[in-house]
Amino acid sequence: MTNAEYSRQSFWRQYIFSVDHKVIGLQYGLTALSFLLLGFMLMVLMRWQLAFPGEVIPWLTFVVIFILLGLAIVFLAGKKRPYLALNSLIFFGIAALIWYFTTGEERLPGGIMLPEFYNQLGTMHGTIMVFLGVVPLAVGAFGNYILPLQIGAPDMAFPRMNMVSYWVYFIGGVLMIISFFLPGGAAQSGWTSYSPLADINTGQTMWLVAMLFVIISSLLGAINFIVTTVQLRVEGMTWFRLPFFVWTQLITAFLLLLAFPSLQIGAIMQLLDRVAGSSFFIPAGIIQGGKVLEYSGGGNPLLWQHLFWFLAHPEVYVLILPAIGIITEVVTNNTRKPLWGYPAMVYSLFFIGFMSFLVYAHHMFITGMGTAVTTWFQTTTLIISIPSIIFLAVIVFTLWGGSIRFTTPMLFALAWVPMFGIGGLTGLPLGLAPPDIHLHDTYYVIGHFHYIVAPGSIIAFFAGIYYWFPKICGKKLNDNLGKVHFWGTIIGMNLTFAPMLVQGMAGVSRRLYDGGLGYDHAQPVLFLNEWMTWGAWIIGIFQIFFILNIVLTLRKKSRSEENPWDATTLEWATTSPPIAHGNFITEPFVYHGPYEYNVSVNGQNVPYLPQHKKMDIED
Amino acid sequence: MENEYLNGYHRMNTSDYGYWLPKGASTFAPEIDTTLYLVHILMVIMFVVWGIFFIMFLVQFRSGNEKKVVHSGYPKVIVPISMIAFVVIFDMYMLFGHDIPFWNHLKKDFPDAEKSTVVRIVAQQFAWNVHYPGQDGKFGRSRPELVDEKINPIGLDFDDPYAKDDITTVGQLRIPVEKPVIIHLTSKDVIHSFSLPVMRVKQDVIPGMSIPIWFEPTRTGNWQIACAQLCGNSHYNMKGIFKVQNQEDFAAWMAIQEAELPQDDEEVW
Amino acid sequence: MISRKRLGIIAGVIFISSQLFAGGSITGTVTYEGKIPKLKKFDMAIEPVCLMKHEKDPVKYTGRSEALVLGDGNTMANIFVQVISGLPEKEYPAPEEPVVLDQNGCTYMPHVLALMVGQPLKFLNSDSVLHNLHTLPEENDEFNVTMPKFLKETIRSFEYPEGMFAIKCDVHPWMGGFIAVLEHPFFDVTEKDGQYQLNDLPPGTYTLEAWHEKLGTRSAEVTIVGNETKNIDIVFKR
Amino acid sequence: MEIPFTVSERPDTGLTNPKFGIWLFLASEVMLFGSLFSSYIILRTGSLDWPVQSDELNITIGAVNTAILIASSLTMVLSWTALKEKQFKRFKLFIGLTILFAVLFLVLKIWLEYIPKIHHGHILSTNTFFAMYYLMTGLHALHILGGVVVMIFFWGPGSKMWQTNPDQFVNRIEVVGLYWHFVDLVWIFLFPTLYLL
Repeated sequence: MTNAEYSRQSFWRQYIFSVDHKVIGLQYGLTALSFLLLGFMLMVLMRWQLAFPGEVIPWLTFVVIFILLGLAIVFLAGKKRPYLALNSLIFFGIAALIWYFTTGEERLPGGIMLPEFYNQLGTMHGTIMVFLGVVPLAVGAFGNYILPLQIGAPDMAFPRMNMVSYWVYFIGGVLMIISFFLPGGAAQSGWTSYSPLADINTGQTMWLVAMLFVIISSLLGAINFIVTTVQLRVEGMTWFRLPFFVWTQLITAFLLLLAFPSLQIGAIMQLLDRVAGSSFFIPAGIIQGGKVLEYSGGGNPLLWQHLFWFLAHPEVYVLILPAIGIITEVVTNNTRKPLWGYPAMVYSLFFIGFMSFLVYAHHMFITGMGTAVTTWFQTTTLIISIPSIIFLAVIVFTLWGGSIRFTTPMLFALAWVPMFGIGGLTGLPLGLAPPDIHLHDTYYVIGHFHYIVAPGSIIAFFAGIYYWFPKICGKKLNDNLGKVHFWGTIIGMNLTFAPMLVQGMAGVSRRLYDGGLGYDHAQPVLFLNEWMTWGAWIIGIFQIFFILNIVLTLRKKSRSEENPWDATTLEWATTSPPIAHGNFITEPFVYHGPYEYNVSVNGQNVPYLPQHKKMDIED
Repeated sequence: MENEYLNGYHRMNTSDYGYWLPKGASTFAPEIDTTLYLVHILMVIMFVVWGIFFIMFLVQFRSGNEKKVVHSGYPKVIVPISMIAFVVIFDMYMLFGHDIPFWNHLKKDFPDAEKSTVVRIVAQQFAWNVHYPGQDGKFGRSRPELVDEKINPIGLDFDDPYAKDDITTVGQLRIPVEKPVIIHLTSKDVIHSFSLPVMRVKQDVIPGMSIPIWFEPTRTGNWQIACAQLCGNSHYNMKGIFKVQNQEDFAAWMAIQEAELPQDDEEVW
Repeated sequence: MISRKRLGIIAGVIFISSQLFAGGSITGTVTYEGKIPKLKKFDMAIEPVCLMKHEKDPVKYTGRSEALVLGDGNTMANIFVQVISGLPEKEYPAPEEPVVLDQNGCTYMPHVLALMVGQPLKFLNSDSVLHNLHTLPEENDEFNVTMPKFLKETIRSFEYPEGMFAIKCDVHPWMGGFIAVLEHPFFDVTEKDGQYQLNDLPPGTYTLEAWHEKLGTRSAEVTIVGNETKNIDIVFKR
Repeated sequence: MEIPFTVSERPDTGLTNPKFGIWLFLASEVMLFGSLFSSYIILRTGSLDWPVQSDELNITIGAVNTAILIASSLTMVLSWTALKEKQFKRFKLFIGLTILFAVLFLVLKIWLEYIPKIHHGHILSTNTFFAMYYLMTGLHALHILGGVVVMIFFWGPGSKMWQTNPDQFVNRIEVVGLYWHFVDLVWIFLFPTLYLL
């Protein structure tokens, strides 16, 4: 099919059931960003309850803010861009969902949150953020859009399978949202869904069904990514000429491919426990509410945790590795020098991918594990911290000797370094078993984890969005709005997550509906709950600048240059945006490594040398 | 006596709690705190040192600052490598110097049951049932069919002679000070987590399993049992009273509990 | 708008049913005979608010199991008396006025409660602590909902008729009560004086059943003629 | 622009895209069944009253089914070699036989094992052994079913590709064959684990 034939296809084939990796990437991106927004909204509701337990949630304020945002987008989109205006549906949808929450006695009677609804929000916040927000954004969106371009491929190896994996993910997401409307509400056993609680709580069935969809989507996606990377590299694109982002996507895909099946089995087993009366995870003689439950027994509650964490620990690397890839791209591009220690990065990546399967039980130190197992898992956990430090070291020491441009994506990338540093460092006490006795299941864990995924992954995604926006839309996002967005986000995130570490040290448990009000040891640090809530508001408010920036930029008529960042990798070897079908007008050939900035050719300093331009570099 | 419960409950040890770790009250609290402090000192050192390098580089190599771009890394490769090596050595020290031996101590060096207070705790949604063996020092048999939430929450089988003098309380764990405690943890329904922050004790309570833990309180006080694992809608309120008393107070309280025991085959409703 | 014709039908139905209801009554006293068992003293230390209430007002709050509550002369409270057979097949409208179940001092007041299908049941939380309402029915939907301390009341109702089922609070394991859901209004629950009264029974032969949570049921046959009031005393012997 | 290496092999990897894809899929399947077998081991070793499996299950039917699946693997290979030798009729015969064996396997499984067991009241809620038995064999039967659907497609409407693009068609059959051998292999592990041990 030629490009012209492709453009003559119907609207549905071109934009909805498209097999073009760029359209699918955008679909993934928009869906995942919407889920991130929804997950964030659930969190803001929870945080309000934590800061002001038992007080009326200002739900009307939320509804009004979202309706106004939606209207603003409709207004700004204007008549010329009706598709852009459609995006406001997301905002109206979230407003409607919040309004729906206030109906019914079992969620927010009189605007006051009930504990079971709090648990639903917590569970769904975790699930949506991890499985429907961050991973699809990291892999589905960035991977899908950028990876084939960076290796010079015309598309993914299996374009139709690519489309299927998006739609399967989409169905999973929709089912997840529908679960809020079912009797008994959404799942409320935590995103970890520990059995037997998840076996006997309401709302879990839909969660499991939706998760199966998400898992299948991830598996299909992972196969596609690996085959694409291995098979579709253009000529000259040897392994060590791959941009580091491609490497991270490749390893991530392997993690998804090999780790998700264990949760798949776990989910099927839990589903059977719920609907067919089996008792894989239920021991004999379970008594709830004074009556013996009718299960044959013989199950093992810890089995679920093994199956879950065997996925969920590699999953954490799935959240962070693509982020490291994006950061590497942005940092080298804006430092204007090659990545120092590229092979070290790649080997670390392999090592981290392999090790991530061997550390999972450090989530289970206090389930009563014996000494041998504990020794093994805390040792492996400390070993896996080394490659992470190598990543940071390489990124920091790449800055030396460069010529650093402080563009908006670079600001995000630079802020990522200390933020991810905090996240990684706070992992150390959690990885050692004895300190973990005190810190397990406290807010310290929450703080640690959120430093990894919020200022870790999400900030990297912002860097990526600012960096590749000109590639995707042909227009550069406004720098000033971007900087406002950057500072607000960084300040808000630190205000939200740093106090968690303090609360955790004091021993405040996570998943407490009243934020620790009932516990003596939480009293001195209760006031931090309010800080965190305002921090979350600051994050939220400054995202408005991001949304406005995108809408305003898309309204602009002027286009940016084809390669506005003077980048070297292959995605800039084609037009911006790339041609609809096949990506490249002529198939590129790769002559150099991915980061040849300020190299000397014939005694002349070449500021940047694209991978597909043939020149002889002198040492 | 009931007043004493109340006052005892309200007299919380405020001085134990602050912005940092709660003040420890068990023999192995100092060890856990040491590891925590050491790791945090390492973390701060790392963060500060790397932060200094980071900011130095940012200022020195900003684009306006006309300098020639250098292709290799930091002039002395030994610097980043030694920074990584420092972490490796520190990790090894933590592992082999503290954590592995300590975990062995925790899991293997159980005190002599004869010389310690032995208690069973049966967790349920959303209460901690504390089961003392009574005078004979032996726990009576319990069976799930016999559970009656009001009068026999852990399903004690009163046909078993050992069960007759057993004492159960709802969410009230009292132990004498300076005597090791062995607690056998089990659950009736879902996974809970038995947490005593001041004792640095935390252990998941798993249905179908009985998991022993031990610790030795070093001072008296009134604290709380916390649940550290999501266990259902009222999880946040699943707290218990945890009192470490001197031997006499404990014996007096135990005597009151024993007085409530039914006398020879008296029926209890 | 309801049409005039329909209004007429409704008025007619009300008139006829009021004629039907203007029937006889059954009254009586429930007493207990036998050895009085030991009532378990509840360990309420984890909820000082409740403990305080029980300590200050030992008459209202016993602090012990309510499995057997006796008045003077061993009259029994918490006995649920209902007509189980002999009633004409017809639908009885449920009153709109809610039945109140107060959670007070970590006990259910009343301990035993009966209401009609569809009749609202208002739960009060007078303790300002967290309670949760966990019913264990067979026919109706089980519910397990929390009432945090700032939620003072919530209203529920039941869809299907069902004999006694338990309601309990998982936060305070000693808290337990019983609820019956009926299709007809001919039932009563005794107070401490052991008195019950069933009014407006149309003439006919009925089986009366008294229920106690530990002792099970006792039943009696009774025939009502006209507007008479029959006295049936019930004795729980053991 | 067409996707390269869908039909021909990439020189440096020696693989076509679909073949590499199916290997990756099978790797994922290995993890899937691996988790399942691990769960089985954990549940069985942790159980106090695991029944004697050979008393509960019919070894004869299991053995017959094993033989059937091994035979079907053979016919699968034969159908692929037939295509390689460009003997389309023989291909049709052998893949038809494979389908027949697969269906026979399912029929034996369902009519002679599942249905009588359910009649005896042995269902998932009976005990953990039966739950595990139904889960493991059920998941395997679903894989067989999936294979049957795909093979019927290539036996019927899908075989038109032989005329238009024979190379790709041979590749497709090879991919199906790889999948089919894997499914058979799983049964070879399932049979002793569930019936004999």
